[in-house]
Amino acid sequence: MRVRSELLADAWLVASKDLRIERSSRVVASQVLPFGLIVLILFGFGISPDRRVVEADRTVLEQVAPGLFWLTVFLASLLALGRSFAIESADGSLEALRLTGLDPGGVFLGKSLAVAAELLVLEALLGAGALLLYGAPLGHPFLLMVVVVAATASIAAAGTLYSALASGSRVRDTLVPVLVLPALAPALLGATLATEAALFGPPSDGWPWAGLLGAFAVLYFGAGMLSFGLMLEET
Amino acid sequence: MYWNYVLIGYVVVFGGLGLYAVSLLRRGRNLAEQVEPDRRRFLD
Amino acid sequence: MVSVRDAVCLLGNFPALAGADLELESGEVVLLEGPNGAGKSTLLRLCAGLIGLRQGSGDVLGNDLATRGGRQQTRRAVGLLAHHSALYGELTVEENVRFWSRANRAFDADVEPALERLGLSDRLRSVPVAALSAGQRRRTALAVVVCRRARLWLLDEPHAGLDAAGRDLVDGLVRDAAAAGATVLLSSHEIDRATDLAHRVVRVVAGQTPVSGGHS
Amino acid sequence: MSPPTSTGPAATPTGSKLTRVLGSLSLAFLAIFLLFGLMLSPPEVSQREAVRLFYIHVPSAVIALYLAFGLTAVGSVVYLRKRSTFWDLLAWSAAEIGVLFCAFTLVTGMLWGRPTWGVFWKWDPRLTSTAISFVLFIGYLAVRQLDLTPEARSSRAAVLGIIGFLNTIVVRFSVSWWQSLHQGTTLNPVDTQMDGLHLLSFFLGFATLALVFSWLLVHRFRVAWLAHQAGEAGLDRALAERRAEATGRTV
Repeated sequence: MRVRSELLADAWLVASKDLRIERSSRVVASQVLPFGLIVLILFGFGISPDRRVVEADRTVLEQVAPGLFWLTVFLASLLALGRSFAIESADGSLEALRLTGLDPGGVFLGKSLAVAAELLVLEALLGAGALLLYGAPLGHPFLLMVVVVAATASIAAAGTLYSALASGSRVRDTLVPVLVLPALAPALLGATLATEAALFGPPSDGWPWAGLLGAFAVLYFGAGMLSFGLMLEET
Repeated sequence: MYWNYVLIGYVVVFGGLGLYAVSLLRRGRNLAEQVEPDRRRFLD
Repeated sequence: MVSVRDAVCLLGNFPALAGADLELESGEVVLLEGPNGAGKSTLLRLCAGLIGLRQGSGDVLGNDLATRGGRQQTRRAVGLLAHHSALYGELTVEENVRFWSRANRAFDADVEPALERLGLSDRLRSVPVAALSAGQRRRTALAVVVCRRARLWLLDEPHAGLDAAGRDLVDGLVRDAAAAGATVLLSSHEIDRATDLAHRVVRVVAGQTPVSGGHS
Repeated sequence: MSPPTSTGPAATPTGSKLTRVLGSLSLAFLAIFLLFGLMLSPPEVSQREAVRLFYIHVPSAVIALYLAFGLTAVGSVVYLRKRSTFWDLLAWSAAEIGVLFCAFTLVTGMLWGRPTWGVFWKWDPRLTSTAISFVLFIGYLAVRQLDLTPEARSSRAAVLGIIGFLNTIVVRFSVSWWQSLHQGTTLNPVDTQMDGLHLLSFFLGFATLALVFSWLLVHRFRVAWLAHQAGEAGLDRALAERRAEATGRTV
């Protein structure tokens, strides 16, 4: 039990440090959020917002809104992840973290939780934007909440793991999307379909996908906590 | 029309395998010149 | 304390250390001297457990540098002032020192005296590190090292970027640490100053430590 | 362990008795397969002549996704536990050939789809998940080229090799599930009933590609081993130069 609480304490130390940096620099708020917003708007342009599908009497945009929303979050998360590792590589902090007594699993947990927290705020604002712009109804809030949490955890954990994999390299910024996006494909699928079910029903279609998202998040949190030390070990 | 697709497929796959095999043998030959005989374990 | 024999360390494909030896006794202050690119920083990083050995052997504070576990133990035990200060520009001086001292499992109570000792306890404590001068940044990084209360101090160019008062401050810290029983290994281009400070000089040339170079 | 000259003057450095046996078997099977696949096997009821593409499409997919990437995952696990260069290089070799077979799966899948479905691309689970894993393992090959120390490259690639394989399974599963919601029964090669010559040709295709895969794997591994050894020799030279620097002499 002592080991466990130490891990959580380490995670909290790192996460609160990252969030404090965000509070004073506001990079995610002032850059990543507007990026997400513009992507959301441009998707609308790309899809001809008012075209209707006769059978469902829903606009095309309404129908694809869940997918577009999550795709926007995925793209924005790449920037948030880049930022999360840019603050460590700016002045050699990643190496200094190796010199500390911090549990590497805790560092991983802390960094991914900070990213997750930032993403949750981003999703709340983008989600409100999507509801207004795309005009999707809010069907089953509880399922939606579960999906949002599970999908965010998946993105944050997988994203942090792959960012760590590429960290210390000069090509980190270009390599991370190539690794993260295909890896997250099942999460995008699950999040989109579960959100669709949460908005338009029936929710019973969404729960299995929420389960897949949960399992995916657990896989990546486990893998990240086990391997983070290894990836910090050698650079 | 079916045959066109079939033939393209076979040429791409087996031609691709052939090209890759040739490139592997070349790479091996070039590298072998840089390696002393006593370092060539796993080569037979 | 420290015993490195015939160490070969690689930086990528380059043998930065090509057979270096180093013996440090408890309480010693030793200066690494040599031209740029001689391998001083690599030797310090080896002693910090940051890089692996390709050949040779190394023992720091009873930990074997050839093993992962040994290097990990070493990293937790030493205090390294590296080339990079490892400070977060967005956080204030105090926030940085507090974060690193917690991460290093140091005592919170040591933060205040360290800030004071390095002249960071007044206005500067609440200034974001990004707004500091190079010298002030170096002093903040030193405050982090001081908080660690390590038995082995590894200082890579601690005098660089500091004014005369700052350099005196560094010398004072090193003397105090040695007096308290710590061992200090440092590199410096301030040869006269550092030679006065050190009990012994180890010369590093092309990744090696020729025996003839020592004088006291 | 025998000196390289024993493989004969004309032999390539990465060739040996093993590869000669595998190579001849591959060529023999290839000839038989081409005979059956392109000539003896009759057109199938629903796929017509396109069934001939299916003989190489499905084996490439299975070999790439499960055999090659599975081998990468196993090699990665063993590497991380034992730090053995052998398994590290084997994992790398399998991944590279796996990516090649993935590309074949995509090409033959699309060529099969055009006459059968009328379009090059359909969101068929096998094709879609192969495309995703293809990109993921291209990422693996990129990690092998990172500008880090060789140890860091190897251990990070090993982490990716294991997770990438697990992820491949999750992708395959989720894409199938997704497709089962959307489409009822589209023509899927595995569902079609095959008999006699079709089945024989299919197994011949499988055997041929598996043999070619193992022949390539042995050669690729040996190339990787030679490259590793050339790197080590280069380091020894660099070390000697660095040592000579101290005394002011050059080598």
